[in-house]
Amino acid sequence: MKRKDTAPAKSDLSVRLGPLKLNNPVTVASGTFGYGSEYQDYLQIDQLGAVIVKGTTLEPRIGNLPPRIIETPSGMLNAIGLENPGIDVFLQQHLPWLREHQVSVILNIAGNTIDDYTRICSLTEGHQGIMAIELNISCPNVAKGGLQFGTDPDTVEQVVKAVKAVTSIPIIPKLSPNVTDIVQIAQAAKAGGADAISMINTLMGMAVDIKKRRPVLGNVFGGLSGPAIKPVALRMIYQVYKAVDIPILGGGGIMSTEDALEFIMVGATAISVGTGLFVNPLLPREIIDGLNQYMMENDLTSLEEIRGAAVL
Amino acid sequence: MKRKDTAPAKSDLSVRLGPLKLNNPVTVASGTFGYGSEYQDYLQIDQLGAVIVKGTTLEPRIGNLPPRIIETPSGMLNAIGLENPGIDVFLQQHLPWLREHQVSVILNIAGNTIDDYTRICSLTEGHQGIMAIELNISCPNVAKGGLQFGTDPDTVEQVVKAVKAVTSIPIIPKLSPNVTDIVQIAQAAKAGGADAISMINTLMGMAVDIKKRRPVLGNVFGGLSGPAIKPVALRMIYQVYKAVDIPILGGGGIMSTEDALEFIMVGATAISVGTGLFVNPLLPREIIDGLNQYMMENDLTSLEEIRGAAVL
Amino acid sequence: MPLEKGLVIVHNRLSHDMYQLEFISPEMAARSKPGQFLQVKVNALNTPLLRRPISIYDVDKSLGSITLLYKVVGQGTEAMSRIRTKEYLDVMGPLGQGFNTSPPGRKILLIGGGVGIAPLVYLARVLKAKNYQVKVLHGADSRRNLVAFEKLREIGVDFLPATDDGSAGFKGLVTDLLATKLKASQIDYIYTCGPDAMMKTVAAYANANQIPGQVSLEEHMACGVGACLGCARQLKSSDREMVKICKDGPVFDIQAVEFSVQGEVSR
Amino acid sequence: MPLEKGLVIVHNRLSHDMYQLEFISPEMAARSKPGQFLQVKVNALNTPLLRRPISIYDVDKSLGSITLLYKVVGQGTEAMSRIRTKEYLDVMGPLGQGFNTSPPGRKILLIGGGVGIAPLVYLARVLKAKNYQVKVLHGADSRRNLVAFEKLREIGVDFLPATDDGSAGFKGLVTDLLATKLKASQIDYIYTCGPDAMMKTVAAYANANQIPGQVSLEEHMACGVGACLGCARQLKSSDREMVKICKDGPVFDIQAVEFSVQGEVSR
Ligand SMILES: Cc1cc2nc3c(=O)[nH]c(=O)nc-3n(C[C@H](O)[C@H](O)[C@H](O)COP(=O)(O)OP(=O)(O)OC[C@H]3O[C@@H](n4cnc5c(N)ncnc54)[C@H](O)[C@@H]3O)c2cc1C
Ligand SMILES: Cc1cc2nc3c(=O)[nH]c(=O)nc-3n(C[C@H](O)[C@H](O)[C@H](O)COP(=O)(O)OP(=O)(O)OC[C@H]3O[C@@H](n4cnc5c(N)ncnc54)[C@H](O)[C@@H]3O)c2cc1C
Ligand SMILES: Cc1cc2nc3c(=O)[nH]c(=O)nc-3n(C[C@H](O)[C@H](O)[C@H](O)COP(=O)(O)O)c2cc1C
Ligand SMILES: Cc1cc2nc3c(=O)[nH]c(=O)nc-3n(C[C@H](O)[C@H](O)[C@H](O)COP(=O)(O)O)c2cc1C
Ligand code: FES
Ligand code: FES
Repeated sequence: MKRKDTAPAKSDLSVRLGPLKLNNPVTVASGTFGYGSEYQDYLQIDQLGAVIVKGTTLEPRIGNLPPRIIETPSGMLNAIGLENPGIDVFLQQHLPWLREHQVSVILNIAGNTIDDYTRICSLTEGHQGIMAIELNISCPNVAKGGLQFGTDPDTVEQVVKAVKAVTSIPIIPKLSPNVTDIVQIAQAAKAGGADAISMINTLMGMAVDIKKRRPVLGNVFGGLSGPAIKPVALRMIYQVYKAVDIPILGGGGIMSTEDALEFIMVGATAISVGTGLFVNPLLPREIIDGLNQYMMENDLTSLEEIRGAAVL
Repeated sequence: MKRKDTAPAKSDLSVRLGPLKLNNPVTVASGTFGYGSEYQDYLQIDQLGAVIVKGTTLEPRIGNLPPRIIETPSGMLNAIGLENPGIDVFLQQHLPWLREHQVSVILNIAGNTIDDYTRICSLTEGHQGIMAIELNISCPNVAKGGLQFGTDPDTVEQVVKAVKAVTSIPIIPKLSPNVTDIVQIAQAAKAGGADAISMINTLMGMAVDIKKRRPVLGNVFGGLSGPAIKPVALRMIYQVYKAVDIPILGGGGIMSTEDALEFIMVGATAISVGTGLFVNPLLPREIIDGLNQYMMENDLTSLEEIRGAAVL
Repeated sequence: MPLEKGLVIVHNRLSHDMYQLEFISPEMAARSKPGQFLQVKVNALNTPLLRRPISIYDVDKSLGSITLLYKVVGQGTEAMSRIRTKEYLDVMGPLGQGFNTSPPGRKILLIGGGVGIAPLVYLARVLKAKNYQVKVLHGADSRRNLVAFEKLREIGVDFLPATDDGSAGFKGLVTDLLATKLKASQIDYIYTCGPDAMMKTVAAYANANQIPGQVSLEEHMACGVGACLGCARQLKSSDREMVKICKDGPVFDIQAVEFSVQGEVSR
Repeated sequence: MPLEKGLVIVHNRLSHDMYQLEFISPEMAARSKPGQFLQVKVNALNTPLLRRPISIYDVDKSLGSITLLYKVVGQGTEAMSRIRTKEYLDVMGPLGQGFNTSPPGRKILLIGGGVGIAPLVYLARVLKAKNYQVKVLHGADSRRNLVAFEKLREIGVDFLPATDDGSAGFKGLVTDLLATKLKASQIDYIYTCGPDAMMKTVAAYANANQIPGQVSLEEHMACGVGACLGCARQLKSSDREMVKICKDGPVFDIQAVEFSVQGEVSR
């Protein structure tokens, strides 16, 4: 299909995230947008740069005991525990619906072992409509003593290499921010053959119910998301953009067009909106429009012109 | 001096932080309370459990170029750059003033090399009125390629051991939260001979000035403090309390008595108020009163009874 | 319109901590069913960050307005109480599955505890319009918190209050009123909403007397539309699957729920 | 009392984005000097987190009140505009070093740009009471933002406005008014507060004509009392040490400051 050139005052918002061509840089973060249909009353989902679906595992999972979420200052903690119907149900029920709606789909997957990841990837072969696979490597890694996959560079490299070997779909590892040296992890992802990286996942946190004198969340710990973590996300993307030559899908606390511009200026090629959706379900659309307006006001022909502009 | 027993309805708020006996668990965080005199119109500083003074170095430092602070959602970034008059001026001008005011003083020190730390500690020998030394080991460590001292367990153990060798004053290393495994760092601090540990220092973050297309802070990166980081602080203290047998001076985003109770329930023996002072300079006093009231309402004879109560 | 900026036309304090807010949104009003709820953005500061779930208390289809009844319990509802008339309320909805408005039988009992009366008022209006015989029990600490009194009188239902201090109606718990003053044989269907302890007693009564009915549950929410899986709850401890309160509920059949499966967060 | 909950007795919108707020605090009023400022907590939500520095615009010692003049520019001042009369304003102060209220000479010129007029009004009142000859220049975009007009008339100083659109007084920049309509020989001392560009021009004028004077500077602040070292600024690029705007300032001698040493944060 040819793009209409008659549309009034539209900038070209398209971006290339490694091998992926997105109509615009605005995606919705995994776990905050379900499998796409939940927000259809609010957003025309085919207008999104891409939809990143809920983290999916090999087998169905029932998730953690409640309470699963709790609000914190300018943020929230979640411990959903990867409740999902499993990859088979995704491929049979959700993917066809997404295909029908002409959405660019990024499948987010999670596992406990490298084998889990490669098996899910193999299962997706032959299914049309998955533009890329985002590897959530922030799950507890039993083999590594409970620390997360995403915190050990060697494991990161191995898991990326392993999935690259079994699938031709572009691979985007999603980095955990709970690490000493994010650059090292990004380098490992690149060494493993990642096509792009996604960052940041949630910071690990908790809250206490002082009346009951116990943790609020059924799972004790949860992932901190929302505006509270934006400064950390920006810093990590800045560090990685400066040190590693790999496209970045950036997010963490984005609540406005201005926030999205901050992420682009520290080096993100595309951005994701997560917790912000709960506050304002129209946010992705508003950011697309806001970026369009920003480009016109600043005479930009491509977002490339401001990508990494704030990196000294 | 004998404590007056006639005071109406006063609980015993005293705590033992390792070798330190504090009248109450409420301290003020380094860098947010200057050298003690700045807040004297607001607080009777001898009522505080302890005053932790501004991070002090061997030589005077002029600090970073402005802007040095910027507000973020439920937090702030600071990049003061350790502006301070140096240890000599502290010992000659500020310490006598603090002694006069009968304050329990914890000296916070920082350096670029292990040698810096031991030299400052040696200089304090023979000076009365320093109850403990808090080691800020979150400064960039040139020898370790720019990562912070506090992020490498071996260096943490070495620096603690080195200062313990030159001083008899209790040593409290202050841990950086910008690490993969906080438990490992705490274990290293303990192995080095730390008398207690202080946590958490700020999370590393940044903000972008989208009009200028450059970082807001003169120093690019800054330390994130305030309520935004409370969930991360609680999580890390919980982890350390559970795994390492060492007293904890806890802080990070404390804004109320309820927050202080959360910290105590995940294992903190004493707590520190930092950014909260800027919002409410009476906060330490309010927390002391609030804890007193909580103990009466809950028939506690010691805060020991709820310490770590939320740790499963 | 599932997202609306509705002009606030009435915002009153009804008692110490109870407020009533009416806003204009003809489309939302037209689509709202009893038992559904809205996700309200309480201010423009993003603090509190998340929207707050508030039930649809009443609907005026001719005016195109929705009324909310809420109790100030924390910073979100406190911020909400500062919204001024002529400002615009940022609301999502109607959300969730409402009550069954065609219950079997004719004699219908509605039991609300405290602000739990909120979703029952619009339900009473709809059932009454369908010529059901509606009796409403409302428990409150004292007379001044029987804030739905006027609306219920206007709707024309049978209203039996219970107050802790006896300042109006039955002195004691609304569940004691139910147990001592009503005949189970005279009840065909029960709806209830209120504190867990109250709903637990009502559910036990309904089950013991084999009266069908529905309850409205609460859980912390983020998205309100079924996307985040944050509001999951096991209805019975034997259930393997969890339900999403926001999308599968908040209304469930009274027999399907086991109370005290988990506690509420107290903070 | 360095920390006060002062009863708000007046809170008016003066123009599109300018507000005037008066609150009662006899002790604070008694201690306040021209050029000092207050740290204002704009709401109870801790969002925005930090207090906002606002100058003392006027003091009524007999009533024991302080008046603030502020412009809504972001979420902090927007939240501040929602404070209601009869509520209590949470303020710290007075903070900082005020203006020199015993300047040499008799003929004193005050130049304010925009809301920068705020600290100059109380100064004008104090100088006038000491029988100085006070002339006030105020630059604004248009007539409706010459909000200090009435106070200055009441104080009885010579008032020369400049507006960008010429809707009142001189048409053009207040610095052009200074350069073209005033005689340097007729000025013994200059005070100025406003945008950096304006103060830069005024300082150049003062230095070129060897007129002593003072400026009031701004910097982001956290503590406001000199404890956090957040508001540090180099006055001249050749200075080795930095000053703390909150404690060493916000008022400095005009000769001591080099403008454009660093830019403001634009967000
Ligand atoms: C479907 C549904 C309908 C509701 N209808 C009404 C109504 O009509 N009127 C009314 O007054 N209240 C109603 N509530 C409860 C109302 O949502 C809470 O009282 C409100 O969210 C409390 O917010 P807060 O910030 O004032 O209190 P806080 O206690 O400070 O809130 C802290 C956190 O807890 C959550 N929270 C607290 N209590 C509840 C609760 N009971 N349910 C869900 N989340 C909670 C908040 O969303 C927030 O995340 C309803 C709740 C649900 C789930
Ligand atoms: C000593 C002093 C006296 C002042 N007196 C007045 C006055 O009388 N009337 C008035 O309207 N304004 C005055 N200001 C400016 C006022 O403090 C800012 O306009 C206000 O802080 C902006 O807050 P905001 O949240 O509305 O804006 P935002 O731009 O959203 O604020 C974002 C951040 O920037 C800081 N900030 C923004 N602008 C300034 C500024 N110019 N100076 C310092 N920090 C800033 C805020 O404190 C906050 O941390 C004064 C500033 C200082 C330093
Ligand atoms: C309720 C919830 C569920 C999430 N589930 C997943 C998930 O399944 N897989 C994943 O990789 N990230 C998950 N995340 C993390 C988000 O995708 C995102 O990385 C993070 O929330 C930071 O972005 P935000 O601040 O914009 O929300 C989840 C986040 C939330 C709030
Ligand atoms: C302005 C500012 C300056 C600080 N300076 C120091 C310092 O010199 N040494 C240090 O160890 N920590 C310093 N900190 C960190 C605090 O002591 C504290 O650990 C951190 O801010 C988290 O606590 P809070 O959220 O209560 O502020 C500083 C924090 C702030 C906000
Ligand atoms: S609140 Fe998100 S699924 Fe129910
Ligand atoms: S604002 Fe803290 S030193 Fe000036």
